[in-house]
Amino acid sequence: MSVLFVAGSALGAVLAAGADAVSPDASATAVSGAAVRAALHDAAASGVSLNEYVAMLFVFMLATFVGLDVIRRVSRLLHTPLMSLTNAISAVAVVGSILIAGGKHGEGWTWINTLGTVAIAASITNIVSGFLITDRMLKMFKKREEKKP
Amino acid sequence: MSVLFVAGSALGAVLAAGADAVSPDASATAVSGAAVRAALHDAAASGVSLNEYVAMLFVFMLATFVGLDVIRRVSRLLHTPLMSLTNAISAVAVVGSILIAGGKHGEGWTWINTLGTVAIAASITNIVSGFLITDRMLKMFKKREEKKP
Amino acid sequence: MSDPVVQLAYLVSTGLFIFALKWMNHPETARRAVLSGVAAMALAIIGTCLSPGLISSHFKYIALAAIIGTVIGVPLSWVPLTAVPQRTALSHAFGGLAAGLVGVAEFYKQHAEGGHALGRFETSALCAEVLLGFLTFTGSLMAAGKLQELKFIPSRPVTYKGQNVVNLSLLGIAVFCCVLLVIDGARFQHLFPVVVILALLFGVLLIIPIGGADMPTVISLLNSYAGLSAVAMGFVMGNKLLITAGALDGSSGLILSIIMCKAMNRSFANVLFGAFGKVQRAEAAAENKIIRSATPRDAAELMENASLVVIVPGYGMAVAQAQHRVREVYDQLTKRGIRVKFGIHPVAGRMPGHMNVLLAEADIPYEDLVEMDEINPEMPQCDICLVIGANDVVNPAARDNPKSPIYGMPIIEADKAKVILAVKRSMNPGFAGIENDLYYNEKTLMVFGDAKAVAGEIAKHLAGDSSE
Amino acid sequence: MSDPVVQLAYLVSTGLFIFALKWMNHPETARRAVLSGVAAMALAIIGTCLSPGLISSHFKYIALAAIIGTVIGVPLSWVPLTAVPQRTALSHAFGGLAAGLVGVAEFYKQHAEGGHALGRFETSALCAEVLLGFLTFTGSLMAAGKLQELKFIPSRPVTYKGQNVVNLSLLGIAVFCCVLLVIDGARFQHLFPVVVILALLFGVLLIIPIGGADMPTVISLLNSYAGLSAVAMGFVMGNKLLITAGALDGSSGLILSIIMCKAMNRSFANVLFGAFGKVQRAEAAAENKIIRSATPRDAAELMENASLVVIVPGYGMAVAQAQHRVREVYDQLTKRGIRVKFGIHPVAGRMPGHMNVLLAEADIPYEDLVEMDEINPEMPQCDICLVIGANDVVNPAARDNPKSPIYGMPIIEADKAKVILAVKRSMNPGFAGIENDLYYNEKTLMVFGDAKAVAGEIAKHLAGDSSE
Ligand SMILES: NC(=O)c1ccc[n+]([C@@H]2O[C@H](COP(=O)([O-])OP(=O)(O)OC[C@H]3O[C@@H](n4cnc5c(N)ncnc54)[C@H](OP(=O)(O)O)[C@@H]3O)[C@@H](O)[C@H]2O)c1
Ligand SMILES: NC(=O)c1ccc[n+]([C@@H]2O[C@H](COP(=O)([O-])OP(=O)(O)OC[C@H]3O[C@@H](n4cnc5c(N)ncnc54)[C@H](OP(=O)(O)O)[C@@H]3O)[C@@H](O)[C@H]2O)c1
Repeated sequence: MSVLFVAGSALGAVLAAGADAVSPDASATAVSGAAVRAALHDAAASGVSLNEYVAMLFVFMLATFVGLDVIRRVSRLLHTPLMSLTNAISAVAVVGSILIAGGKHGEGWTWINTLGTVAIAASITNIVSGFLITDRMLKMFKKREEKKP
Repeated sequence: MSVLFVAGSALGAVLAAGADAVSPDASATAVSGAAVRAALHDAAASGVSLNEYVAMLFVFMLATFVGLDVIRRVSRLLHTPLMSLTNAISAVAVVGSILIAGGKHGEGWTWINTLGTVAIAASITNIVSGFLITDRMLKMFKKREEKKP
Repeated sequence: MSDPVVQLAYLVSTGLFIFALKWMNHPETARRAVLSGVAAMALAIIGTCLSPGLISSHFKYIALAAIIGTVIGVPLSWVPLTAVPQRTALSHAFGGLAAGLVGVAEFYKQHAEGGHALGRFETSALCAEVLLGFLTFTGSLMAAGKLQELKFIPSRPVTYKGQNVVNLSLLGIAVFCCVLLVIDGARFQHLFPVVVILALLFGVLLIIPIGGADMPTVISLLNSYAGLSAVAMGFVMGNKLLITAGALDGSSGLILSIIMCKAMNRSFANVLFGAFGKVQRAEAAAENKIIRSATPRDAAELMENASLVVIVPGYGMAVAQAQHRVREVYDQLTKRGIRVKFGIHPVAGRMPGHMNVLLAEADIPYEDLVEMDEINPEMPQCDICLVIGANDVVNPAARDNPKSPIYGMPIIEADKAKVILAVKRSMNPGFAGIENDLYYNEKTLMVFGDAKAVAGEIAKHLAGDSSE
Repeated sequence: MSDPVVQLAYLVSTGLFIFALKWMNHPETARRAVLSGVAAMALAIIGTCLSPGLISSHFKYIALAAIIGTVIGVPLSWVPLTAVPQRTALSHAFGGLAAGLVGVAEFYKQHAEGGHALGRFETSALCAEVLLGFLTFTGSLMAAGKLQELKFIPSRPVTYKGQNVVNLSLLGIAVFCCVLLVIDGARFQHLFPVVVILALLFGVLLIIPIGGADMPTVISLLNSYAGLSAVAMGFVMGNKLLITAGALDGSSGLILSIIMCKAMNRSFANVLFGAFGKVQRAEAAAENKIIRSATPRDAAELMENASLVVIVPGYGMAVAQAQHRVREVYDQLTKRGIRVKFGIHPVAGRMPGHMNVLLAEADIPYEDLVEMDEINPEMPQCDICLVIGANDVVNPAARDNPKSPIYGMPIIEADKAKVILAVKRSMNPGFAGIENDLYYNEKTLMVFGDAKAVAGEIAKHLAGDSSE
């Protein structure tokens, strides 16, 4: 199931990257920039947005490699706190929420801003409770006390 | 020494990224694109080239994490073949060499193309000899034969 | 000027997140991990607030939202350790909601003033974000409800004929709508709410057929989805911090659920569609075999003469909150120079690492919490194996009986010890709903009763004897 | 159309490179690693050739260059295993040259037709690329020369007063020129050749003070630089494949040199500026202690009666190419049911993993190649420890004598064995140039002679005895 999802979304992303290279906005940039851009840069990338997408796919792939490696080496002792820590980390979505809530989407405050604000509240809940409970659990893990000198 | 180099080049890159944001070409792109670009995109990035540089730094950082992790777990048995394998991998410089050798840098064939061609020859030497000798060494590593059935 | 600063903040933040997870590889560096995570998050938030294009008059609402979040979040972190799975699930629900709402906002923003049409790449990512986000939202709420044993959410699996077909076709319709949206976002705009509703519905339907006890695996999977929806958000916004942090989170959820599945010797498909813990419950307890039982006083006397005692805790210890009494037993025994170790099975209890947290809470030094693979070779030298509220994780059928539903699941080999003391309330089966031959083993003595009460009495007898 | 294809090829290629290194974690998957690496490289090259903007009439020259590279590369892969360090160094020289030349081309391209001025970010990266590339070029050539013991390159360290000051100021000037180039590339254009020349010079001067035997560490470091110059090239060209592959390479070189330094208990600074292996050579062989020696026949007889034999090979085995004779000894002993293990020190020989490759060449199964940390606990049970051409790696002074220059370096504890047989040609010291008390130990018997000859004779005696 999850494999299905991962594969599906990766595939979708790649296909989309391909399709986008011929979509209006990408080719427009490429054309207007073509005159001034060096042969080297043309050779390396035909459109700025394509380059952006590729960069994101690279970042995603590398981050997944890092993630799988790093998590596999987390101590088994700490799997419960790990769950709450990553739970807190997944609340980076707060970044997107702030950009939505603080952005300009029409005259003054719009319902889009409201959505962003609700998302902020939800994310901050996650962050606060996630980090606090992780720390609370980790505090409990103690080494054997050396009583005798 | 190497630490010096690494730190130096990283610092240089970061500073350059900062400096570039106010350099002519970057701000030009930002200005010409500003009208059509959404608030979201403006919020996330003030110039396309800045975004590009950031992407490259992300890729570099993540790749270094992956590299250090992966190499640390290479079997000690195989450190000699590892040296020749990474030696071959470092010859990806061939990619840059081809782009130089095959690119257009004036009328017809120029001395720049010649440089690229020499670089190709050097890289391909590396690739061919590196992979071949690695395989030759690895072929020698055998498990204990199970003679009795 | 401020934009390179923002990007730099994101870069450093990403590095700190990675270090946070790296430092979780040992209890000694783990608290640094939290610090690093907090610093990373703080940098991410501050960086974002400095982004150009934000309207300063909106900051008061942002601050208000942050305050509300904090006010809800702080008490949520006070839950008792037994409620940690529910809390995590609830928290994922919030995460999914946030991702989903941001997705909706982004979709409608393109038609608002200053909005620009999303490209195909962004639209596909946005669809993934919304699907995963809302699915995680309702799915996690359901999971939390099942774990909390709320009355209106049946915690047993609810199945009906053709269930998988219905679920998969719902998902299919949602994906089809997404494809249309990618092809022409403006024309098929009205399909967007359909996608949202289907995602919400699918989340509920996905969880309904899964038993309450399988929730930990499901929660881990939902964690992975929450991470992936952050990745998708990153793709839409062109934000590499979101992509990296999301990917870290996605891998974590995936690996934890794989670990759980492996330790239970089951597949993902079996967890998600198997309606486990329903059918097999029936077949338990058939023949009449001989059971030997003992009192806590007998147990204490046996243990006094041991030189190596291995305690194998399980779900029962968690339910009974017996860890502090177990700690007393541990103290009494070590005081007499008896070596005491804990044998920790990876899926003992109801979430990964469950026993470790409980025992750490009771101040047992973590050096004495020994993993399954390391304790098993020592079991033949073990004089007394005290099984407290564990059942499936010590069931020898998993090793010996190819017909058993849990055959192939790795176990702690309690039956190799010289004497086994099993503390539980009855002869009822555990999570997997199957008979456990360990209890009929001639080396086994059953000590019936609540884990907390029994452990308390054993400790008292040990203490009494020593003061005699 | 072709550009997304190129980028996709690069993405897949990056993944394959990572898998290549991952699969090096075990000999069983290692050949898959090479395959994966080759596939990655092929994809990278094909992808690049499909890039838009390349002029098709230039392809014939590209092909020609590729053919020339292949013609040089194939014989280079046939070198004997003893020459592997030189080959690697030579190969790094090629790599550095390629990176440097591409850098030069890119710099002058900006003034050529169709060229566009490089930004500051690109210029800094370009300077790093050129510096690292050319420094690696000449440095690696020097290293290869020292290892090959070419006459015109002194393999002993060449030092003079103020050497480090001279080197560092050269580097300082080069970096200063780079800074000027970054500030205004057009105005300071004429400084670019200066940077190139300084880099070439610096490479030579950096290696001159380092002794031939320290070359393996230096080579690893140069490997790291070659990787970093590829990273820099990636930054200039905006090519993520170059960045990733370069970073992988850079980390590999760094980690290998750290491992070597740790195993020698020395710092980077000591290797690069220490002029090691020069000063200490003088102090060797002072007192007159008693030496017991034995013939190969004695050695064979002793070994026949052993039940566990540990063979500790060192640089001498490599020089003498004795591995095949050692294999015969191994065969004879195992035939008699004697357990034979090899104790492999991480820096035995002259490059990391040196002994493993040699013994693998002689068909010793890799399960019998035991790492230092694993063999040491077994040494007290070892009946005979056969030290073949190893010296520093078994020197007990590293453990016992705080005044020794190698104090703190981890060793294989050969002196814990019941009997030690040491095969070498004389009482001369090894790489570190210091006396080895192991040879004067009363349990030690010296078997003087060339390692190949002695091992051959031992094997012959063992074989002769068994056929009697
Ligand atoms: N840890 C995870 O991540 C995870 C995730 C998913 C599934 N699981 C599954 O959960 C199971 C865990 O195994 P386990 O051995 O820990 O637990 P278990 O097999 O569920 O057995 C728990 C035992 O504790 C006893 N018990 C319950 N309340 C008690 C109390 N108050 N005092 C004393 N005893 C009490 C019960 O017997 P009585 O009723 O007779 O007292 C029961 O037999 C495995 O099957 C595993 O696959 C674990
Ligand atoms: N492996 C690496 O990566 C690496 C890198 C840098 C430095 N090093 C250094 O290299 C050293 C390696 O230690 P090691 O014990 O392997 O070697 P070693 O200490 O250099 O000793 C080698 C010994 O082999 C003997 N020998 C030479 N030729 C011989 C022949 N033909 N037949 C028999 N014996 C012969 C020599 O004695 P005779 O002359 O009396 O025969 C010498 O004492 C360490 O000091 C290490 O720090 C290693």
